[in-house]
Amino acid sequence: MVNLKKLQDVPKTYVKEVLGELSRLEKLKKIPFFTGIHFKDAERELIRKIENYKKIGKDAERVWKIIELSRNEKRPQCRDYINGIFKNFVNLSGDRLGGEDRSIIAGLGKIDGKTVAVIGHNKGKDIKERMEYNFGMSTPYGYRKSQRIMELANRFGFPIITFVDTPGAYPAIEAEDNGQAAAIAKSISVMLEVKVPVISILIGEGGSGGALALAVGNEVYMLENSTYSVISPEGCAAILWKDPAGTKLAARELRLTSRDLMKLGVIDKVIPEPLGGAQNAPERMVKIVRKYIIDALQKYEDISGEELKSARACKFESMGFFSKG
Amino acid sequence: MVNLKKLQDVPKTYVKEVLGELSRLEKLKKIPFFTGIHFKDAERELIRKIENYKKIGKDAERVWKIIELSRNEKRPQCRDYINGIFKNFVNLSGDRLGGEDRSIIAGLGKIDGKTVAVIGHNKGKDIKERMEYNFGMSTPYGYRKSQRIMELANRFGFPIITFVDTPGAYPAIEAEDNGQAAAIAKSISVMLEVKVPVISILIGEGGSGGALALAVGNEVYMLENSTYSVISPEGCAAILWKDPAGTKLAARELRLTSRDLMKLGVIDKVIPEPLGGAQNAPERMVKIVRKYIIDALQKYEDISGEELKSARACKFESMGFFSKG
Amino acid sequence: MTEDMGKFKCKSCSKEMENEIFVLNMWVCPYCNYHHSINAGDRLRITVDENSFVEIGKNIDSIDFLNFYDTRAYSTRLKEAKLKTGMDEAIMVGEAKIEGIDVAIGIMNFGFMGGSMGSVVGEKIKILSDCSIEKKIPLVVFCASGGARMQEGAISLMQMAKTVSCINRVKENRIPYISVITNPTSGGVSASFATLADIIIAEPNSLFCFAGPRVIKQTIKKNPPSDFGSAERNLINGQIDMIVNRSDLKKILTSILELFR
Amino acid sequence: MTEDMGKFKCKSCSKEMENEIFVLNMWVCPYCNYHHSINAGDRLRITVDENSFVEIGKNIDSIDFLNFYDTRAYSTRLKEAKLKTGMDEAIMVGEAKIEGIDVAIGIMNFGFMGGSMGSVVGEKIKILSDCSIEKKIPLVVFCASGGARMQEGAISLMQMAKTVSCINRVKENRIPYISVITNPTSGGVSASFATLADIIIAEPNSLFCFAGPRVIKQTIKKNPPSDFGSAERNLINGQIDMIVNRSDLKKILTSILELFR
Ligand SMILES: [Zn+2]
Ligand SMILES: [Zn+2]
Repeated sequence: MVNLKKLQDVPKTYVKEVLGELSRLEKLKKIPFFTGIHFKDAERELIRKIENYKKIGKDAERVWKIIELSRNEKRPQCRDYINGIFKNFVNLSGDRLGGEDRSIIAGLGKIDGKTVAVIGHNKGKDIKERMEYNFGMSTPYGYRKSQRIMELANRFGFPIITFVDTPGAYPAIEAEDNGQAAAIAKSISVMLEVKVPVISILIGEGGSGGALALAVGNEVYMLENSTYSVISPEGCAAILWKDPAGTKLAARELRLTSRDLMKLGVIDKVIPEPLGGAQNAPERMVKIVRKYIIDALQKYEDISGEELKSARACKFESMGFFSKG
Repeated sequence: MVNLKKLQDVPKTYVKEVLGELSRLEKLKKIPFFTGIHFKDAERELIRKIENYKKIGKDAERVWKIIELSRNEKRPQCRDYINGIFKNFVNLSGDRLGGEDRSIIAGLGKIDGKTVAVIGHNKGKDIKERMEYNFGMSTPYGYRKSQRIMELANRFGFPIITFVDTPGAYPAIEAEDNGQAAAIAKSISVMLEVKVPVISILIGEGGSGGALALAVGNEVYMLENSTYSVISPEGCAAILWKDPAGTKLAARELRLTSRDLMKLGVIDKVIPEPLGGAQNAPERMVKIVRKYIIDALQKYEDISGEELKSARACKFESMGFFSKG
Repeated sequence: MTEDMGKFKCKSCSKEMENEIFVLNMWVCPYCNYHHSINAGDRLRITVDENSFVEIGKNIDSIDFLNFYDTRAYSTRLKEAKLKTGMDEAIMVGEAKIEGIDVAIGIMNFGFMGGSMGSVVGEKIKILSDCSIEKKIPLVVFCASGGARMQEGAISLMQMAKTVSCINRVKENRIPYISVITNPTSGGVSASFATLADIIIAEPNSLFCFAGPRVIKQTIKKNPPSDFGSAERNLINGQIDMIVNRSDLKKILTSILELFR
Repeated sequence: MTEDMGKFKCKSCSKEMENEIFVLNMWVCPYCNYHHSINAGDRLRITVDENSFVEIGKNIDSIDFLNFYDTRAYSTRLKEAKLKTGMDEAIMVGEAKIEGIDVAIGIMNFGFMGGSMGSVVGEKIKILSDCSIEKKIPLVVFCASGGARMQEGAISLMQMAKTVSCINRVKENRIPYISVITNPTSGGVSASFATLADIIIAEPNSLFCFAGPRVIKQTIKKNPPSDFGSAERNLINGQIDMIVNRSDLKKILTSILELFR
């Protein structure tokens, strides 16, 4: 009843398990008077399992397509949104401590006649830029620049808009020696402390602490095909599956799509993308995002700094699922 | 009337000038009917000048003795004051950014049952320590550690005691690349901002911005034989005299002794030293300083944070001598 | 760590010793001073005054809200971790006294799913912070964690923001906060509440970093230096206030707490 | 800088050009873009709207309160500097408009005793800050200084604390503060008001450091790298926000001022 053809669409990492159970059943069948289980039921159960695995596999393929879209090099990047949305943008550099990290863009600009601070990850357009910007993976210099600009914005009452697009913080010895952990923690802390509206938009990859360091917003939006995850599917598969073959399954299990995260309450809105993904109509995408930002700013226009701050703290402090016995 | 013997005690750098005037006079004397000046008056004037130069020279020698005392390696250092004055001292390290600079000691301790933050330059006792601590010349790491501890003290309402003893900030490429100027400016800014009493004591050398970065106190005291100067006499001589021979004169001109600075209103008290200098009775010196700190803390005990801050700002903002036409 | 026949073999210097000696020495190798991992119960015993600990937030339990299944179900992993450690979660929080001084204390347990931070760790940090604020008593947290709990997806990432927010409130309320870094503390915990303390103490040879050596190795394609992320290196790099031997820890903690009284 | 026969020879690339060309190009070499020093009057002319500048604090004058005498008396040096530059001091402050936007503006003059900061520079920064706070207009300072004015002894050192205190108040009052670093800015000025600006702009090839190359050379016994302390190096090291050509400066300043309106 269960044959190998049926296993065609089962994700590789599950095939072993299924085959194991199958051979166990076959062995048991051969024991003349074995009645410990009802073979018909067992086989039905196994088939159900296989079907479920197939569904998971299919789901994983669907999620993987989103991951590929989120990493698509043609997707509009932070700079495209800045150019398309903010007038009179002035780029600001440096952490005033010891470095400038171009993997994060920060500056001031105008939207709808109002000055805002804009901060975002900068992945780079071609290989030269990508190398220069560490593929959007930031160092403490970048996070500390971001903190400086946020504190500047806070002092002058400028709302803060962030564009999140990073595989994660830059994993390098120098970055660690320079206090990567402290820099990220401080960034999160500053984002929670400021008394201005903070709007964060995940536009591509939202990788781990490096993403969160720019994503503690009053409003957190995700583009339809962006992702946001505690760890990359590759990293997760390496640790939990101990096998790169688990990558797509990990992607599915991590619930890193905009729809999943909307359901989980991690984000506040999903921003729809043009058909097939933002890369197909970058200018339209930018216009859509602009509208969302303007609406969000309007929403928070008349709210006091104290309220903005405590609403943000409340929102993040109430995240989590657990049972209370 | 003016002879070379008279020039014996005139500082070398002035001899040339005197000799010049002398030979000019001699030349003029030889012109048969020259009556442009009254030679008797001119000679008297020159003698007065020579006497004045001698006095300056003698004064410079006196000042130089103080400079030597201020640099004496046997003088009690920050660590001696900490050990002798503060109970339960806990040493704190690191700027939480990227470095730890042991040329500055920072920590918390108790005096008179009250917790205070203690921060001071650390010159080192032997050559090994001196090398390790850069002879008390600090890097941005040190100033930023100091800022962190001052902000900690501020949050918990702990008074801040600083011990100043440095030839100046560390002049090195790495320190400059790491923002030496910004670090010193920020230190001064933080010292002006805190809402706790700040007591600064110059215990040895008070060299330039590196000293000021720890010396913006509500009360600034100098040990009798300590110095406090905008530039080292050596540096000043090199720039203005363009001759190392000007060093002692520069020392005198800079008015860097405790007595001079008391007169100028730069400091608030001169702390007397044991006979011959602090190095002769270190323990007694420590006890004297302890008394001054306790008195200062008592003075500021009941003053509000806002008042402390604005008094400090007022004091430094009113420094300067100029004419207002 | 191998324990058999009453003997313990140090994984750092390979010397063998009586188990009793090892435990009496607070799970520190008496030959090379390597500070071995220690479970939360033992940590509590050597840190707080006898019988002074009152656990809070005991009724909070992890749930497998994503039905996360890798090679085993999250729910299964949770059950196993509980059995293995005898603990409910990767952190235990409560009130206690240290040399008579009241503190709000949290102790992480690396043995419980690698000390990973999920919703429960976040919530317990919140409960603990609230307790320290409400009772105006210092907050002390012993950290040990491999990072966020992947099995809770992005919700585990959000615990970083949640715990930072709690610590922000502790600081606003001028409550002293001391974190003690034990081996290893990395990932989401190091990039949130662990590093935001007023005073950071580390045990010798404790790893303290955001990206661990394995991740770094993948990036640079070679082994990072042997002291990478170590307490000793972190002291030089300005990330911690001091390194304290386990045997001195209670004394130093008391000194610090005295200063904030 | 040598000016004779109506010709100017660039000290950077050694090319010669008509003086008129050089001045029309805002004292920037059209061949190598080297930004040459420029006096306060010229700087004012190319920066603020015509006839918009109203000087304040004009009546403040330096005095030789220490009778400081090195190879010449401070009082003599002051007289000479006034004659040479036609200015009263190393800084000129006032109110002006930039593209119609009111600003409190200070312009330092390196030609006046090396742009050194003594009591008068400190007091003028105070008057200027107070003006910006009182009128709620942005503060813009063009920096150029070799450091503190030694001839005023420790009082010149105190001007660092004085000016920082003024800037602190500007910031508390949420007044935007932009500093423009011109060649050279070092010593006491760089370690006080120059670096505490919200936005720091530097002209190309401007030296911006605390300890200058000569001091560094004495310490390390060799020449520092040729880009030591340069604007370009400072940008990489995170010390400044941007490098702007003199010809674009007014435009960029206007952009920034617009953002803070
Ligand atoms: Zn051992
Ligand atoms: Zn040229």
